[in-house]
Amino acid sequence: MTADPHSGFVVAAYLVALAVIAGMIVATLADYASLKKRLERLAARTGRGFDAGPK
Amino acid sequence: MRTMPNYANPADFLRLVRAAAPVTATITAILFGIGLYLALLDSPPDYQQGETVRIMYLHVPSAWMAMFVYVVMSSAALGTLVWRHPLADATQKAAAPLGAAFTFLCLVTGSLWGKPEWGTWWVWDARLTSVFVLFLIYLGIIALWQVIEDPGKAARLVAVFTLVGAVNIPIIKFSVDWWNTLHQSASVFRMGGPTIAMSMLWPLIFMTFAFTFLFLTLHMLAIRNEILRRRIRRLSMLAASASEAGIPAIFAEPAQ
Amino acid sequence: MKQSGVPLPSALGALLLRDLRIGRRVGGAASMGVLFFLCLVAITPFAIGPDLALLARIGPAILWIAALLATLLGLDRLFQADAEDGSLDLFLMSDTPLELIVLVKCLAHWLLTGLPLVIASPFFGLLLGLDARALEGVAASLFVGTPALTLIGAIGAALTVSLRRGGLLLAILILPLSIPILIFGVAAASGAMAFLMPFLVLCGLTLAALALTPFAAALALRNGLE
Amino acid sequence: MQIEASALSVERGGRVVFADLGFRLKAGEALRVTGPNGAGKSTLLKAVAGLLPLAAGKIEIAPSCDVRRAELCHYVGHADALKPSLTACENLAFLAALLATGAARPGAAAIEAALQRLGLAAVADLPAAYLSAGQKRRAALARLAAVFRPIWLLDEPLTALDPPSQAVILEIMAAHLAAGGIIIVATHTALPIGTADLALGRASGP
Repeated sequence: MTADPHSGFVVAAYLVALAVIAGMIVATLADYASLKKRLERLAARTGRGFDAGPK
Repeated sequence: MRTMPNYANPADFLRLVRAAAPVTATITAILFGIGLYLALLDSPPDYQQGETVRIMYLHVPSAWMAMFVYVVMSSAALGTLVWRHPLADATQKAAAPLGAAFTFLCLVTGSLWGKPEWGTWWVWDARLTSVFVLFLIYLGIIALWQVIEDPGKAARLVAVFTLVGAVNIPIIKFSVDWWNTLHQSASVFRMGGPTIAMSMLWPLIFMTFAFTFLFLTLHMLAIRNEILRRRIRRLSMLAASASEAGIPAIFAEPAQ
Repeated sequence: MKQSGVPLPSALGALLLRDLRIGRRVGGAASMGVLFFLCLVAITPFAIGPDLALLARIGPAILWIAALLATLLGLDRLFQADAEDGSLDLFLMSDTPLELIVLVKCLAHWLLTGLPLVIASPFFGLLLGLDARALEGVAASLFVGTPALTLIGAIGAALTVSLRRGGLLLAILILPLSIPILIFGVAAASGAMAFLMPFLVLCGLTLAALALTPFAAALALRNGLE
Repeated sequence: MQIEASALSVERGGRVVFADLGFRLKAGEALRVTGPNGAGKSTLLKAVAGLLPLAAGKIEIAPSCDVRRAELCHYVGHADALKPSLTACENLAFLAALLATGAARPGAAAIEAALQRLGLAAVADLPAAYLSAGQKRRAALARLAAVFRPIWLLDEPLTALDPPSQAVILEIMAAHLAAGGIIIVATHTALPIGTADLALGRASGP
């Protein structure tokens, strides 16, 4: 990448893209983790084993 | 004898996700690897815009995803209204935040791409403005999801709004274009121009597929989250009514 | 709440905690104010045209009017929700003065609606082509002005608590009262040289609202009981 | 502790709900207010709670103290004062903090004990929206156990409750009376605890 005066904008664009995509991935996985935890706590309380899905 | 897996049934769908998610995730990674390599290293800078054309490889795919996700959401909305299937509800709700994220990415990359030429971060260019209105519609849909407690009712109401939105998007697109030409704004900015050199086409194709597979993977995982969220809500209500009736909640619960 | 025997927060602390919690949970309207603010700002260029030079000149006014409407139209449920489920009666029976309860509810509303507006205004200002200095002016004036809007709006909310469609009436009642705040707010936001004078007057208005409106709102609530 | 109302009359919306009403309750005594719907049972309770202005007459508490009458009373009306998105525990914790008087700030333990007493321990951390009508009613009544106030004003506390829950409520009421408290309860059902009766007929029109 030649030292184009505007290459700063390219870098910024790719950083934003990385942030947004990483944000989406992390949010989805974190949501899954908390849901699984709540589900296990609830399933334990209602006395019913429950397959909360993989991972 | 295991019956044909009926992916409309949430339990079967969870098994599908457990199998398919890793596969699509690796495909996404591979596509991103190739796409980024082509986009950043292996393609020439544009003779006019120079390096900033590389932002196109993010901007155009995310614009395409913004529309694609809305189409997915609209078809899920039809699924909700016509077949009233909880999986369609989950599909619809899972798609909204992802669509909003892609639209936001499209707007930001568009602004970054135009900044060198416009001198400001935002210009009411016809296409960017239409994407901006689409972003407002996405935010409205997410807000509507958050306000209605009962998941079934929420899904049906949001489905109606999504379809109404779908009908209005072309109208908005047309009127924004006309509005833009009416007030012939100072800088008419051509987004990427009609003809793209072959060498620029390949990175664009790979990046677009990479984005699409990223969405498919995240969408599956998000649908699974919605299924679990609904199950938690139902179990909580069962727990409440069970203790009301004074009997411990040990009865089997159909895996609906 | 699972603290071990530690006494609960004071009534006002508990009220603030409760309102913030309700606002953020499903069904809460925390992000509505910002979205309404964004929509108002977004539609203006469609009416005026995409010319950034023109938009930049009237940008502060657009942002202020949008903030004013977003705040007022978000206030009608401030007391109505409590009146409907019976909490309002209990507010009156608490040893904590009603005026302080009104103040805490306004603080909770401002944290959920006003503050996000202030944080978002610089970004939305970009849509109107505002330069950095104008963005600062708008953010500063909104930061000082929106509390006054919430406080004065609370009087309207208290007056219309028992009405079915109180939302619009609240705006009709309170818009005239918020004209001074609007005048000095926009003046501070767009004033190139004279930023300080309107800004200080705006601070004065807000402090006056802080001191007086709780009494008016509490009076309205007490007299509105049926 | 004694509360006395004399020549009481209250108007709502220009209509005289009841006029020239009087009663006197000493510590440990209860008053059952009966009468057809619209006879003013709720209005009387609200008037005693200080939520409604009195058209005529007065309500006095002896020994007189500078605390507002409202701060000495618990009022449980038809509405449960529960926020659907908050859990039963969060709702009660807020109401306890709101209604606690003087230095006696109830701790989290008192909240759990109150929920336990009303049989709501299992659903304490579920959103109130998921609770049944009976559970919501018990959650509303739980504030009686969580925070002490001498005078209880209960508007049909036993409706929507099943017999075992009604027994718990009556137990709590009896305990309050035994501890020297005063209860005014509007209800249609007979109460096993000894109460004076006050029948509100159709008020003679203005």
